[in-house]
Amino acid sequence: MINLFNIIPILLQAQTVSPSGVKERLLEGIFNVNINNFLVLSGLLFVIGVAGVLTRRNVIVIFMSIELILNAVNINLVAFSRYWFLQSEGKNAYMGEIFTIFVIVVAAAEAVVGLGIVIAFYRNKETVAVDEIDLMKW
Amino acid sequence: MLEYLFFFTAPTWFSSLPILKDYIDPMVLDYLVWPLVQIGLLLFVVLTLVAYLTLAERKISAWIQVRIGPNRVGPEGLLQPLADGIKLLLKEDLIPLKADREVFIIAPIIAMVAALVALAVIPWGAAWATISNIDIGLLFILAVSSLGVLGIILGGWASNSKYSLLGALRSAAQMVSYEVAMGLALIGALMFTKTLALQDMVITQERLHIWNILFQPLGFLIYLISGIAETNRAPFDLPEAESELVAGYHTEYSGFRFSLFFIAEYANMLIVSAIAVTVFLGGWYLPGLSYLFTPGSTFFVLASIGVFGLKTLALLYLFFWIRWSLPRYRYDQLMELSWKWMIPAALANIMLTATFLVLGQELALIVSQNNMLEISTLGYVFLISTAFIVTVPLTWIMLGQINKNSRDFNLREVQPLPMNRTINK
Amino acid sequence: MTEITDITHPEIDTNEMILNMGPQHPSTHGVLRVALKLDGEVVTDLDCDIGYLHRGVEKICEHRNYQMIAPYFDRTDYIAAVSNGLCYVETIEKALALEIPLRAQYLRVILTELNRLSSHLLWLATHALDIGAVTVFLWAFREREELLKIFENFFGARLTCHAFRIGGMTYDAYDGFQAEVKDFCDRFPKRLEEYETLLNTNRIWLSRTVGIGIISADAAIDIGLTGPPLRGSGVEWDIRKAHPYECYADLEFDIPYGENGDTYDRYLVRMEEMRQSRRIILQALEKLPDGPIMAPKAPKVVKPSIGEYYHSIESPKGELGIYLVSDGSTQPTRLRIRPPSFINLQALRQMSIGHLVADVVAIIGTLDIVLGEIDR
Amino acid sequence: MKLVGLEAVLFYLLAVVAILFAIFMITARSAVHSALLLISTLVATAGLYLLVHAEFVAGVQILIYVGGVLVLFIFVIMLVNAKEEDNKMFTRQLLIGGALTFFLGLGIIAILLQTQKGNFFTLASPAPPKIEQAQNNPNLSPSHNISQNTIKIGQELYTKTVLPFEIASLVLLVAIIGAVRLARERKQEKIYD
Amino acid sequence: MDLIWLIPILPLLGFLINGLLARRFNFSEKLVGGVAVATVFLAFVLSVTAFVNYSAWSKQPENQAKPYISKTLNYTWISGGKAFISSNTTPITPENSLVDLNIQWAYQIDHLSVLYALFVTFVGLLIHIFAIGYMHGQTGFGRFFAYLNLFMFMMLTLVLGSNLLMTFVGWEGVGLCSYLLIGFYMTHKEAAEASKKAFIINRIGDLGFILAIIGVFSTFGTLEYQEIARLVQNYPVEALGTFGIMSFIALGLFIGATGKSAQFPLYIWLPDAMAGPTPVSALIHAATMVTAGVYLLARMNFVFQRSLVMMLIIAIIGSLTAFVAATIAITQKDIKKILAYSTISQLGFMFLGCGVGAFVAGVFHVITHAFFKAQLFLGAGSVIHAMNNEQDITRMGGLKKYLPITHKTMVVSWLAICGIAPLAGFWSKDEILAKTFSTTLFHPAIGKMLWFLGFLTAGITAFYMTRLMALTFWSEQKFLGQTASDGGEEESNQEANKNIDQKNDGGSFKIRAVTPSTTNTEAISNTTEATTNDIGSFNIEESKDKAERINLNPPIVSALVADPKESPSIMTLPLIVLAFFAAVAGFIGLPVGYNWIETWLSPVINSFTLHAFGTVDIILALVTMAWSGTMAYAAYHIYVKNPHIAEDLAIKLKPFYQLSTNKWYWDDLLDVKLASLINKFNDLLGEADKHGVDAIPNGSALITRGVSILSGSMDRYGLDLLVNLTGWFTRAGSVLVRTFQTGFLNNYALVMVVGLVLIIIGLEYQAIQELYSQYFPAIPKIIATPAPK
Repeated sequence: MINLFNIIPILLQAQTVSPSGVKERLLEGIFNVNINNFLVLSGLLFVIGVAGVLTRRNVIVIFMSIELILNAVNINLVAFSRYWFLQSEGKNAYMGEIFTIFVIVVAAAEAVVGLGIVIAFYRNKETVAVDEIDLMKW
Repeated sequence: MLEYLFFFTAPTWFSSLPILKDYIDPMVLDYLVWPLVQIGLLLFVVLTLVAYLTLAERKISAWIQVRIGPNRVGPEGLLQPLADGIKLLLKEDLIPLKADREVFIIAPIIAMVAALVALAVIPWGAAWATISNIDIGLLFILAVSSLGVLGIILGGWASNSKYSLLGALRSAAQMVSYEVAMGLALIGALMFTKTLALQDMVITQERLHIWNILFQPLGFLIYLISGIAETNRAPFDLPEAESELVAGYHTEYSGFRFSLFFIAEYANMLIVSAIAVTVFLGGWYLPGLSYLFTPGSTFFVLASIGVFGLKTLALLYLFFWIRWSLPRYRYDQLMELSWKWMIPAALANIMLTATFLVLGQELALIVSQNNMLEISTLGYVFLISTAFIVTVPLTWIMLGQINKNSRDFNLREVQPLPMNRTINK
Repeated sequence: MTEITDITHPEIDTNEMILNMGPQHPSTHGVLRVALKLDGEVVTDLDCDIGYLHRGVEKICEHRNYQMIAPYFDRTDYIAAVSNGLCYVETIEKALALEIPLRAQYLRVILTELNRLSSHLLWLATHALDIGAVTVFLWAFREREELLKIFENFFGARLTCHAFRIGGMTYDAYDGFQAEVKDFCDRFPKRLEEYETLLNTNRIWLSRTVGIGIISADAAIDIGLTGPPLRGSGVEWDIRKAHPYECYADLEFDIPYGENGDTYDRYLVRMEEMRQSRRIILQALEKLPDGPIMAPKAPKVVKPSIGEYYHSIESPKGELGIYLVSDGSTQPTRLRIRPPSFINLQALRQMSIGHLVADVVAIIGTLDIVLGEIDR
Repeated sequence: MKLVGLEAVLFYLLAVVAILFAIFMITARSAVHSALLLISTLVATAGLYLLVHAEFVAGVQILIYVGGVLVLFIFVIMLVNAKEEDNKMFTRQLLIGGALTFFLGLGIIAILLQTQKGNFFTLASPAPPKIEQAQNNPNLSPSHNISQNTIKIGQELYTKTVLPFEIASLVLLVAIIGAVRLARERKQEKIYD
Repeated sequence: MDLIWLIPILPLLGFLINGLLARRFNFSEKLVGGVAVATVFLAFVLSVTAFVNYSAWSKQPENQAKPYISKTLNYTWISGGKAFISSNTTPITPENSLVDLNIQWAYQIDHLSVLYALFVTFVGLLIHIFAIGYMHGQTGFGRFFAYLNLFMFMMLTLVLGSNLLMTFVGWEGVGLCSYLLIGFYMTHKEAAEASKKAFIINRIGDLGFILAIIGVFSTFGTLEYQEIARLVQNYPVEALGTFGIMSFIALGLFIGATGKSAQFPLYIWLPDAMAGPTPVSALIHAATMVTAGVYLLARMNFVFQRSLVMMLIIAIIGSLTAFVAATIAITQKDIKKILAYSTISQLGFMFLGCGVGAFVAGVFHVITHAFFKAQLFLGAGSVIHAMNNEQDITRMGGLKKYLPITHKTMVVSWLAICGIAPLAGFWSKDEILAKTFSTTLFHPAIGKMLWFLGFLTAGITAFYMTRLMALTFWSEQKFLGQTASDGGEEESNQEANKNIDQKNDGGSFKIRAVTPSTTNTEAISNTTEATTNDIGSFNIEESKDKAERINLNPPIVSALVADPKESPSIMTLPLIVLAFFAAVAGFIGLPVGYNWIETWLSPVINSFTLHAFGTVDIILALVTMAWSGTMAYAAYHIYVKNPHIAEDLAIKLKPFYQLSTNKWYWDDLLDVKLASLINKFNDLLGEADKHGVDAIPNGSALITRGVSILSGSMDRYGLDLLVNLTGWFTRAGSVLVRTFQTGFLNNYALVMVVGLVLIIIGLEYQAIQELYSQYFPAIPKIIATPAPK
């Protein structure tokens, strides 16, 4: 009988031997989805977030980029949480996830206050572009 | 991941269907075919149901308003939903010139998807009649339904129309506010079921031989009111108040996109009712049902689906009834109702429920172990009587005191009009 | 059209938004455009833009014979056509100093009061609809339908009812008219109670109407409000009592008046007025004498003597007055209508400022305006 | 921790979606589009959380992040009525920022790949612990077993980390009050003062 | 018995109800009082049941001498992770010195704390009832009872806490409540300052307590009493002359106890604390809070017993305090101040008892003292109430016939405090004295000396208490018709003057009797001589009105009433009950036969002066009693029979009299003398500066002037160039730096990212180099030295 679910694993479980060069290492990483892949993903999202902060003019979009950075961190935390769950047989396994929840909470608080400032600012200056916000007072 | 999404394997009669058994691997049957069959069946039933809910609403409103209602298309107007559907499909699909095209297109889809995804975890019946019974069932539904507001808000914004934007902003504020009260209202019941998984909630109620509404009358009331507000139904239909905002967020929508919003609204009603039934009214559990059929048997499951459906339909009828008999709240009153009444009441409900639970444990009427409650007969009496005699009046009095100075809910005493009987100038 | 003035303090910067309500809007009761100046959802200022339905009735009247003018009045306040017709006819009769027979008077009273009922029912329907109570709308239309059937039998028309002539009436009541009206009046109180069960103590209805659109008695008099809006503010002013016309002096009825001048009081006033109208109708039916329906001295060619005449009646909306300048010819030199809706509408701004958009809807409803009358 | 089979496919699907939408997000011209794309990224991330059996976090992510924070963002965007940005392409900022982030990315990837060479990630993964069997009820499907993730997180959250939890609540409270104070209009202040 | 957690929580509930809701919903006084009394009453009932249950429970063999820890409301309050401690076993290894810093929030009862809980709730209950009558009609009624209830909660937490930190919470809490309640009349300057004083002086003690807690933790690795009691067995007794860790802990604890129990150097706050309402004085500053120090001593007796030095210090300080406070009390005029000093003196007795190792006797005295002192305070309150807020006993007299119940009950307590057998005070005080006399801890001579001091104090106590009773109740009636300004003796101290000044501040009127319906004609004639007759009476009425209206001020106007009325029954009832207990409470600690309290407390406190009761004790007791009786009679003779003797004596013994009225100059020393000393020292320094040191600069100035001419020219042409150059560089540099401060957010973020990149490159250069060198050969390779393992 055909088991649809076994085809893909077979395809993906092609192990490379002795990862010595960069290419091999990359290949090995790609075919074994482990914590490293999560970390790379998280790193990429982080970098994208940083790029957003650096290049955008709209304060709100900058805020969103910061949320993206925090989200990248969260991926890290959750991945490590799972990793430790398996490594330590369940001891302290949920701390990463709990920390993630705290990060989300703090992100929410940050967004609330930040957006409050944006609204207050917009009411005075009618703009949300950072390059027009260059004075400490108005 | 898949085994987490689909916890339920196919019933034995399904796996033993001759055609399937011979040609398909049992694992594929369990994880792929059966869920797909379930999903397909559910979507078909729910969408048909939604369509007929519109008909039901028109018929019921007609009865309430001493009219006849649709009666031309098909026998007794039974084909009316079909005709409506065809009409909506064939209508011209307008996108305003200044609208944000992408968002305009995607908004109704978000609303619709958010409404339909939530159907996945609702326990429609015992055993195999549920697609998925996940650990975070209730949280999942709250999360997904919080996505629904995105559809509305984006649709309103993308239309680039003042009425739409106002409607969208109103509805966003309204849904966000009432979501708080709704979530809090459920917590009281969670203290009794001790799980977020919806099927397990029903099982708990079955095990305790009770409907949670008896423990949680206040929670149910708050949930129902918040649920009505959450689905933007009268008397909370501010986002689409036709006397003020024409049609609110979907003013600029027409044709099929409009019908997506429409279906989402009715599907949301269905979900709210289903959750109310699951959490407060015992889900598919009916006392005595297990005497009629063997638990777990196919007939039992079918009967449980029927019970669940009847309960849900009864609540849906309540929705219609309320809509056609009450006037509409004003916007600030609506917010006031949420923040000054519903949320404090829900908080008080949580506090009092917790107090009585702890008290019950102290008095050895209730035993809590292994994430389960064991309640003695006296415990039932204690919990139910405190819920009705203490929690409801106490909350009422407290809120009355707190909101003593509230502007809108302290109406002057209504006096009979004075009459002039003598004047004759 | 008045200029939208800035009533907010100049030092406060707010995000203002101009919202155009109408001219095509479900709750403006016709083609009325209300320009709302909003701060959030709070109305800081508003302006009414009228004239979308202007037909120049007053001007047309200057070029018509007195008999030819009468039907135009059915089309000003088309909801209360009978009252309008009555007002015109009485003005001319006053100018001619005509005495009309008693039976005609009683029939006129019955018909105008029935018309008042019909108008108030329509008001109730739309007012409730504006506030969101859809069912009341259809229930009120059920009763209105019965009334319209009577009208159709009597006048041959449902909306533009026209049966009054200068000097009396064109035709007498049809057979069974009294029985039908009696029948309706017997059924009516129960129906009224039904509406009141649905609304009177409904918390939502109360919170939408109590304290909304308050106007004090002084302010109401200053603006010139008449009818239920005036009585809702506590002024006991009803032309039927103050300057009785027709046979109102012989009939017993009360004038309800409010205390707080808010929407809820106006609602109660109108509901009570419906009861009082029913009382009048029953009395009139009882007293209805036999006799001619047309004054024998009624002239064929109407030529009022030179002078200025003013006559007003209590229409369902308020004081409906006609100011007539006659030069002795068969056509009026000037005919000016004092439409109650037009003047009542002036209170909208004062009532609405500080309230929310949703309240504006309720307030328009409570003013009970008809655009045909406002624009003329 | 190793994901194989369909899980691996799902991982790559979600990861690609997350990264692509993140890139689209920072390049979108309209703020509303940015928000929408960010929502997509966050939902994809929630999917990733599901993949590593962090169901509760996934739910919270959608409930709070998407349903709460992002709705707030969109709300504010609509309030301030942000115009579309005229992206001055190749401004100095864009150039420097792009170059820097490029280097940052290279650095991070280098670190990650370098550490992979050591034995940090090649520890043998023991079999995942058995999920507890639920109560034996004929009305549940025979293979019914349910993750204990929420229960465990709840237990840890209210025992070990109860102090941070309370602090987080306080932070939220302060944030709410602060935001209300910040966003209140002067006229409202006048009314309430 | 598991409901003991409710004992403190119930008053907390009362506090929450009264504190949060009373004002908002305008609770009636009955409701407020009812809530407060009901919660305390329930707590009392629970204490009784806990007492009964616990005595049964602890008799079971497996529970012998163990405290019962409540399972409800028991959780890890502070979980601090791992911490190193110095050691709790002799061989110090990393394993046994690493402990979990987990501090429980748990309520426990054992023999000591249940006893404390019993009398705290009981006395508290009675005082609550009394306060309903006393505080009637004052604003802040709800606030007052909320504070009282909060105090009860804190006191019970202090007593029932299972570890030092919980005790500390209660400790600080009662301090807070004391502060709040002393300053209850917050618009009254004196009260506000007294509350501040009490608070600040208590902080000195608290510092010691905190240090002791830290010491205990770093030594034993736990704060649970049970654990400490177990672990302390590993430590040797530190003999006289050695000062080890036990002594340090004991010193810290003792400093804490000194502050709270108003012992010698730190006692000055307690007399001032009498500015609070009288029930507060009775509850907090006589019966319960101030005995917390003794509780701490008894609770940690195992630690104290391991440091003989500290025992000696405690004994000495205790006896000194007792003596000094008693001598001060002789000459005081304010009825509450006398009682305050008496309290200090009695606390000194308790400390003395603890110091000589008789902890049981100390605790015993705490209990008896609680009854009779609370009774005395409440009696005083009743008197003050009747006298319309007059507190000066020299203006009272002859109240016996007006206040029969108050008088009778106070007589009982008077006898008790004087140590007349068989009332309560006799048993406890004489037990302390007997234990002191025969102590074996120190050299016998020390014990004898301490005993003698205590013996003297006992007599003085009898003297001043008799004086108080005499001047208040028995002597000639003095209050009728007297004006405030000419009342009192010529040598009235500053306090009294201040009072009078304040009274005269109000409206420059003379206070006089309002109703002439008295028999004392002399008084009336005095009154009529007084000027502004009508205005005076008017002003009194007005000021009464005002006082009622504002009511936050204690009505400072003491309109000397002609006809003092006995207090209402709600106030006299507690008096009677307390008097009863003041009479009989001593029987729980009979030295002969069955000494119940010693037996009861033996699992908690193992006193090591197990001195058998003998004839010496009987003789001592008889001597003490005779001495007290003599002194009492002397006082009676002086103040009732021949009032002129008092003035004669005051003149004759002027130095002693001065010493006493001025409170041994201790306050002055702190407040005035110390400050003036510092000022004088400053002046001295200033003089020295002006005359001695200034000569040097004057001389050098001449030289400088000469040199400056020389250097000026050099400066102008040489150094200015350098300065200008610096300026120029700065300006040039600022052009560069200024460009960085653009004010643009992105630029700042950019700098952050630059830093991030640099950090990554710096930290992981090798990794980057290795990975990218094949693509970018230009990346230089750094050979890192491998880190030593």
